[in-house]
Amino acid sequence: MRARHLLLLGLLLSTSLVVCAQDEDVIAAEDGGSGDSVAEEPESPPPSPPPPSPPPPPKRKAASVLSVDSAEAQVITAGGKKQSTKSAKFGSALLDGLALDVGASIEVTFTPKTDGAASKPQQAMLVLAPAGAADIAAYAVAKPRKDGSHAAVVSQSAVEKQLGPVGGKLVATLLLGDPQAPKGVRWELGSILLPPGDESAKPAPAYRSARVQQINNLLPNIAHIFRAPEKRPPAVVSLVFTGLALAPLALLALWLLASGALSLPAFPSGPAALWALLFHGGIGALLVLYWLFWTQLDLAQTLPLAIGIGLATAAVGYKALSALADARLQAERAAATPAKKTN
Amino acid sequence: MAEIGAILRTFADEYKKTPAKVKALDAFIVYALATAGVQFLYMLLVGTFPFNSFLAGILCSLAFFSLTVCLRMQIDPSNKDFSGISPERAFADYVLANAVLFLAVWNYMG
Amino acid sequence: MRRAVAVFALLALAAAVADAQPAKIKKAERKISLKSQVVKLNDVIEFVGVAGESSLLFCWPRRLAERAARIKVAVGKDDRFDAAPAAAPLGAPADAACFSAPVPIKKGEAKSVEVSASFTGVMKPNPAKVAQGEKQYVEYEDTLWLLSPYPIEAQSTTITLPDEATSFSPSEGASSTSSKVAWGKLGKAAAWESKPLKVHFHHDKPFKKVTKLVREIEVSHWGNIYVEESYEIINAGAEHKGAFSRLRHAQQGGAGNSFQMLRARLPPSAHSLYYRDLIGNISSSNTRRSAKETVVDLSLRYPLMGGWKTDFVLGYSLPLEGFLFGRPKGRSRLILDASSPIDDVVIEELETRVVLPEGAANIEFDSPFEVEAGWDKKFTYLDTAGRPVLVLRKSNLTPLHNKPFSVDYTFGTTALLREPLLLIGVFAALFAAAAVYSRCEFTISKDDRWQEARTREKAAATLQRLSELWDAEAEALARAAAAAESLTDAGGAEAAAARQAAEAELRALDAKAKPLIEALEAVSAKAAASARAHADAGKALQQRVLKLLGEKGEPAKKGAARALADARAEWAGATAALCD
Amino acid sequence: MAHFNAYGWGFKALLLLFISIMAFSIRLFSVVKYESVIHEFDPYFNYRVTQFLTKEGFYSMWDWFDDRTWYPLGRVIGGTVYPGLIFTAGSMYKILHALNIPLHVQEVCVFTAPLFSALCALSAYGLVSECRSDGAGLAAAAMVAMVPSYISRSVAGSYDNEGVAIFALVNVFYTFIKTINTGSLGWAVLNLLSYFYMVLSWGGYSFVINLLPIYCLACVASGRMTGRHYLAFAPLVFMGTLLAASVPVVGFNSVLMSEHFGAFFTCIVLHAALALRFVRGLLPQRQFEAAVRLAVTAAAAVGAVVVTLVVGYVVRSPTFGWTGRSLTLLDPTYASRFVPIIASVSEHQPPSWPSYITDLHAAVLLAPAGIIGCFKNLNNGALFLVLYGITAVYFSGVMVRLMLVLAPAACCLAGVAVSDILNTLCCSLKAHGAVLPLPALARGGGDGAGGSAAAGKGGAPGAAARRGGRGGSDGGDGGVLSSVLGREWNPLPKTVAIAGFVGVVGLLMSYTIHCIGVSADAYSAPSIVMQAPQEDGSYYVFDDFREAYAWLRHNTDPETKVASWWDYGYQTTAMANRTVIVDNNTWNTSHIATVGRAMASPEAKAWKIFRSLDVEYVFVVFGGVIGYSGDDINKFLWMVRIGGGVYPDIKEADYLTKDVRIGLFADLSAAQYGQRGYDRVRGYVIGRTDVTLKYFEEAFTSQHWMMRIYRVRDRPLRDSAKPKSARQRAAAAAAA
Repeated sequence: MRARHLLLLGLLLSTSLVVCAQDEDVIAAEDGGSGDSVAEEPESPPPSPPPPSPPPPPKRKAASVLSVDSAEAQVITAGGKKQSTKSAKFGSALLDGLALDVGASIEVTFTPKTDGAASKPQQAMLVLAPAGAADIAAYAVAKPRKDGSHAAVVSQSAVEKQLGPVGGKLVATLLLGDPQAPKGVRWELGSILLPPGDESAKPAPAYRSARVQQINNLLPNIAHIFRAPEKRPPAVVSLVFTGLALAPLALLALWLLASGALSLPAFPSGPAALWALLFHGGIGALLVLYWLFWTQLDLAQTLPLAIGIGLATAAVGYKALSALADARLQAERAAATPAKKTN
Repeated sequence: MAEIGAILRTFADEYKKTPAKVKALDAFIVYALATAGVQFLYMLLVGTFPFNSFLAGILCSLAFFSLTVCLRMQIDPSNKDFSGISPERAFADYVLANAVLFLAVWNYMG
Repeated sequence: MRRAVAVFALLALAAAVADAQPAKIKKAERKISLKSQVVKLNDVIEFVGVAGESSLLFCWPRRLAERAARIKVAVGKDDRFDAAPAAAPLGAPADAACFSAPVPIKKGEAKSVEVSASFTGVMKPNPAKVAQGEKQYVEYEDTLWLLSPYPIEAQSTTITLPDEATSFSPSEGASSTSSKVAWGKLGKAAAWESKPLKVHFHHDKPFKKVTKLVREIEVSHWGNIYVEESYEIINAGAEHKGAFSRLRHAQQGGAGNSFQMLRARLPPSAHSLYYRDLIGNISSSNTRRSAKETVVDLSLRYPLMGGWKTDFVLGYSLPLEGFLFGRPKGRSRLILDASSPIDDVVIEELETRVVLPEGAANIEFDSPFEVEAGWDKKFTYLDTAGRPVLVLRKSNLTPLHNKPFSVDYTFGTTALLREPLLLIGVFAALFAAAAVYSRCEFTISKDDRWQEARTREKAAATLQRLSELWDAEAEALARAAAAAESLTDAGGAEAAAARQAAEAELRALDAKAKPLIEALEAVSAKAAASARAHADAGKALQQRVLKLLGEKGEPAKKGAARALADARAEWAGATAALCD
Repeated sequence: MAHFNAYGWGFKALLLLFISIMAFSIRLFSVVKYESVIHEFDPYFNYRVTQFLTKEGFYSMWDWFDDRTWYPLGRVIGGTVYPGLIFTAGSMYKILHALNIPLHVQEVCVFTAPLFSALCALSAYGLVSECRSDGAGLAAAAMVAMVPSYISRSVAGSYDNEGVAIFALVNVFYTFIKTINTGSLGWAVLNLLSYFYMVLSWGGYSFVINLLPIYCLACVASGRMTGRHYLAFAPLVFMGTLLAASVPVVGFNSVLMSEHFGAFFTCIVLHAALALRFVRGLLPQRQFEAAVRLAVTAAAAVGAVVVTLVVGYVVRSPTFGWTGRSLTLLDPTYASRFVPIIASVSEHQPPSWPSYITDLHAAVLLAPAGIIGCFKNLNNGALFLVLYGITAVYFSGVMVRLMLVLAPAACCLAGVAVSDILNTLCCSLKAHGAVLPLPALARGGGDGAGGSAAAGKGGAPGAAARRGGRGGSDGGDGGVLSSVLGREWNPLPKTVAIAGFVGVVGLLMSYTIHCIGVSADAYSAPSIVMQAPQEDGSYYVFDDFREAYAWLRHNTDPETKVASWWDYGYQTTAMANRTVIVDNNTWNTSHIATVGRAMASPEAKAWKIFRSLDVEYVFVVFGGVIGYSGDDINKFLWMVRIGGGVYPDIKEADYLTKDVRIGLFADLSAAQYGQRGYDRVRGYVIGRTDVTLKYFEEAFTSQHWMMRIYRVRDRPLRDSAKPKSARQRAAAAAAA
């Protein structure tokens, strides 16, 4: 569907290219390659006419003239019953003031002529460009009838399908083109009023230029769905388990005190005591640091501190422990020497 | 049954011979296991909602357990695997290991 | 700066005077050259003083004046003046921008003044976009008569073009030959006569425009000047339109306004060049050396069609000779070209950063054109305080600006030695640290070493016993060997007996040694292993001795025995070595 | 022995220094022959992230959402990369700059891999000397330093995870064995940290966390399990899991994925075994047996429960809780059947036999010998080496890229073998020593090795040989020797010994030469630049990739989306700094399939697809002009296959029966080329000389046509050939 419109657009824009297709270099030499420029400049909005195509190269025969005298517009309501009919001569704003409400459609009928005789031009279409928005438009292809007249039907739904929900004025232009006729026909039919499309139901925009992101070409904003938070257990449970988790610690403490495994007299005396104190202090400091790390600091701040304290602790620990070791070794030696004597 | 009783009794008697320090360590081991057990219970009963905290908690107590076991083996005179490592050295290593452990735990607990 | 102020003061006055009673222009010849992308114009103007001016005004349409890269005013050969921007006097058209030069003219005196100026980027491509392989047409606009506050009596205007003009206006009074349009006889004109002049012509010279050039010149007194120039270059000609076909490009050999090659002319002594951009070397360039210059042909990564951009970095080193000169009292002077070494490019913005060695003091510079100067610091290898950086900025340059500029500064030889000393110091510190580390030992308790000591005692004891056994073994072997030599009838009964005896003895010794080695194993694997090795060696000897005992034939026996003897000696030595 | 011990330290240090220098310098060919630039594809991503890190700092890199890739999805970098490599290079960069050494990030990145391979050699020495003897250690280090398969991923400029990961791997093993041998918690902590580094660096950490349990189980089974094994393993499992879990990319997988269950199971077993030993220590024999009986029954019960639980959990997950990649390892046919994206990567194919020879050379020969050597006296370390070797062989058989894991193993075993062989030879030479002046010969042999290897720029293997040669009289090796030769050994005949000696030295020499040759020719090309030798000996450079990337970078809008086949995604984001649709981090198959589909569809359809992705530029790589065979036409079938995997309207058969010349992709390659005709890679005249694009337009083509960039037209050209609808056919008729 979309592709077809673009294709038509292509047809429209490259009438001259048909010429180019025959003999590219001639054109290229003759003027700034208008053929290409039309086909390739996305800046030039569709409604604007194709720039005057190059004067046909001499070898081609005299070209015919494409024209249309009058057209009539008929509003068909949602019910499908035909309503007011307007008709106008070429050049007058036929559609001005017509409103296109939901479900309704407008049928524009006209008879294209080549050299005065009714004909089927290669391209005949109604271009509807939202006022203000450059570079995008909806297209209604005029279908030929038996009597040689063509009819293009514009409906709000069709427009929405192509452009997404655009409300407000649509500038309508009738375009005819044919390779026989160097000049196409361009007839400003005035502007139609469109009911404001409801933003909520935004379909994917029909036509988007990768380079120029259009106002009405915004992607629908994504509603983030967050995972529902797990249900937490009641506070009581948590407290109870906190208690439980702490209980072993309490028991441990009790047991240690009871069994006298950590008896203060065993704490080294003399200079060693100082080292031992410092050692324990260092370990304590480390734990405090970790607490801070948990509450406020981040790793980058903590690590250097931890390393610093750690080194200090290592140093004092070295002294303290080696003092202990010496003490123990003396005892052991005392025990060992007699034993050694025997063997 | 009687057999079990006998076994336990001998076990108890034998165990009495272990030095006080080692016993203290055993107490720590039991403590670590108990804490782990409590957390496991919590998981079974309530669930593992803040999974990282849960992991941190239970792995912390397990790691502490294993470290303490190692220390116990190292300073246990009856254990021949660790000749050439003095109790003091073992203890220093132990402190280092725990420092690392707790840093990791706190980092992960969030 | 001061100079500028002076000029301003002066020209205010000048303007006043000029208003009072303007001078006259008896005759003016304009020559405008549009051959390159730079518009060069050269006016020879004959003034006649009316009421003696102290300065003269020279004006252009603002569109041009804004793009003026360089304006020089000369009277005769020798005395030259700088033109400074000045306020346009009353009665000037809105779009006139003026410069004034302090050229005094006495009343009634006639003076011929030569004004040469160059403008960049004032030729507008028309059509603004061309497809691949199409020709590029540009358009130049100016005033037909010299735009000036002074009435003109006669003037001629000549425009030289790279190619025939397609159209020009005004056409009356103009004569156009190929590559030239001239208005020979332009009659009188009142002051501020501004009749437009327009030329449209084919111009395929690529418009190479460097939008930004940063040159970093780093001076090292250890014998090198590093220059690194980073360019952002764009093809400022008519923009490329539509598809780019490599096939066509190849066939037409890059016709149209596209370009890919740049030519840089470096000093002949330039060396260790590099040419890269931020994704690596640009592997296409070649260099030719000649006596007076080093020509580098840089080919960009891809051909630049109209409006395409790219960037690259060109770096090279220069020796100190010829660029850095010693001056009296410890000062040195650096002299280099002020602008880019690349041919016919216009430079929109130039930033030159002169990085002087650390410790350089009271720095002064002298530039051939007005620049705005700033200061900066740079830290690089082995820097502690950072190197002083002189930053010079200038916009809108043409190749004509590429004149030498100089920087003077004081730099002592002591500062020169600082970096090597620093290096030495660092290494010394490292070694010292290593030494200290190796001195102090970090075993927590003596316990480990104490245990080691105990094991060593045990090991020593066992080894002692072993060595005794081995010595016994050695003796046994010796005896066996002696027996072997003494025995004459090989393979006889005695030999057999001796052999038996020796074997028995040796086996006994081995039996004794075995448990000892086991014991040693328990204490120290290493010692045990070596003991084993030794024992094995011993076995080897035994076998050879026994073989010897079995052997027949004197000479062989002799040689073997001798060899055996020193083998035994070595082994015994090894035993001794093993035990201490 | 005496004289060696005197200088032992000095020798070892010196040799190790040599070895690491050689390991570093052998990888610099790429810089010397080409330039100091990042290689291949993935390294460009790492490089880009490193740049970001050095600019923005660690934390912002940690939560960096990259919107330049996988448009419109984007990618959370912090959570999807193994940050080890990047952190390493980043911190090296920061340190250097703190010292006012203004190296560019690129230089740092380029030289990271060689540096770490030097370190890897060192830790290989550590590993083997722990498992065996210093001699073997040196030999192994020397071989690791030069082993081609490792060089292939760590030449200067190939800035990839493996560069540091292999070091990390070997280092973990070293510290592990060291821990077991010393039994000190200090080493256990080091081991833990190096394991953490391994996890940070590479997904291959799951190899470690599976190999170590296997080893421990083996120890338990063979009854050599001691408290030291427990000490080395249990804390590693608990704390290692914790640390691994705190690496975002691993996260909860470290407890939920089956890769890790083995470790937990082994941990339980170890505890049980330990408890057993403990109880045995306390109880008298009879009671102990009774207790064991009880314990076993109880344990059986509990174990049954646990096993059922685990099995239940595992079976619930579709892939049995294994990640796709590890499934490919367990079931080699898995990828080719289910995940074409994995199969499409060449380095995920099983290797061919020649590649073993190219990548390992002498190691292939020596490793089995090494295994035998290890069995001759099986201590903790030796057992580990054997297991490592065997598992690695299996994995390397599944994927080429896992040769990397095999390489160090093979080298370590080879090292063992070399030193054993040399010991035997030297000792038997010693035994004949009386006849020849022996020390001279031993030394001569050693120096011969040294000299010859030095001739091959090796130095180190020769040195290792010499070390081995001396080893005959060294303590450590003496032990080996006596065990290798058994109780009664009779020395080899002299001639045999000498021949063997020469043979070994020759082998090592040829190994060295081979390695140097391979690293100089095969593995140092940075794949973004190509060179062709010219008559005058100079090289002609094809620099098309960078040409095109530079063009994109400078001449397109910064917000442009660029589409290409995923191989070039990383390079595009890094070098052209443009948003890409898919890249080498192939996490979203359907997205890749969309591009594959577009490439395989006719123009109009492709145009729609690209438009729906906001793509403005599409580029293809076309080697037809200069005969660059690695171009997209060769990958085209994969595009079809992957596209077809998701979109049934793409049928591989179509592209096989007709040739690849249908579909957009071929048009893009062939457009305008038709006039020139001949495709040098496929060797046929391109079929479609008349390609006229209507929905795309050639925006840029590099000098040798390798990169062809097309602009997606905003409006297609008129289709004059075949009108779409009846109406238009009528119109066309009217027109004619």
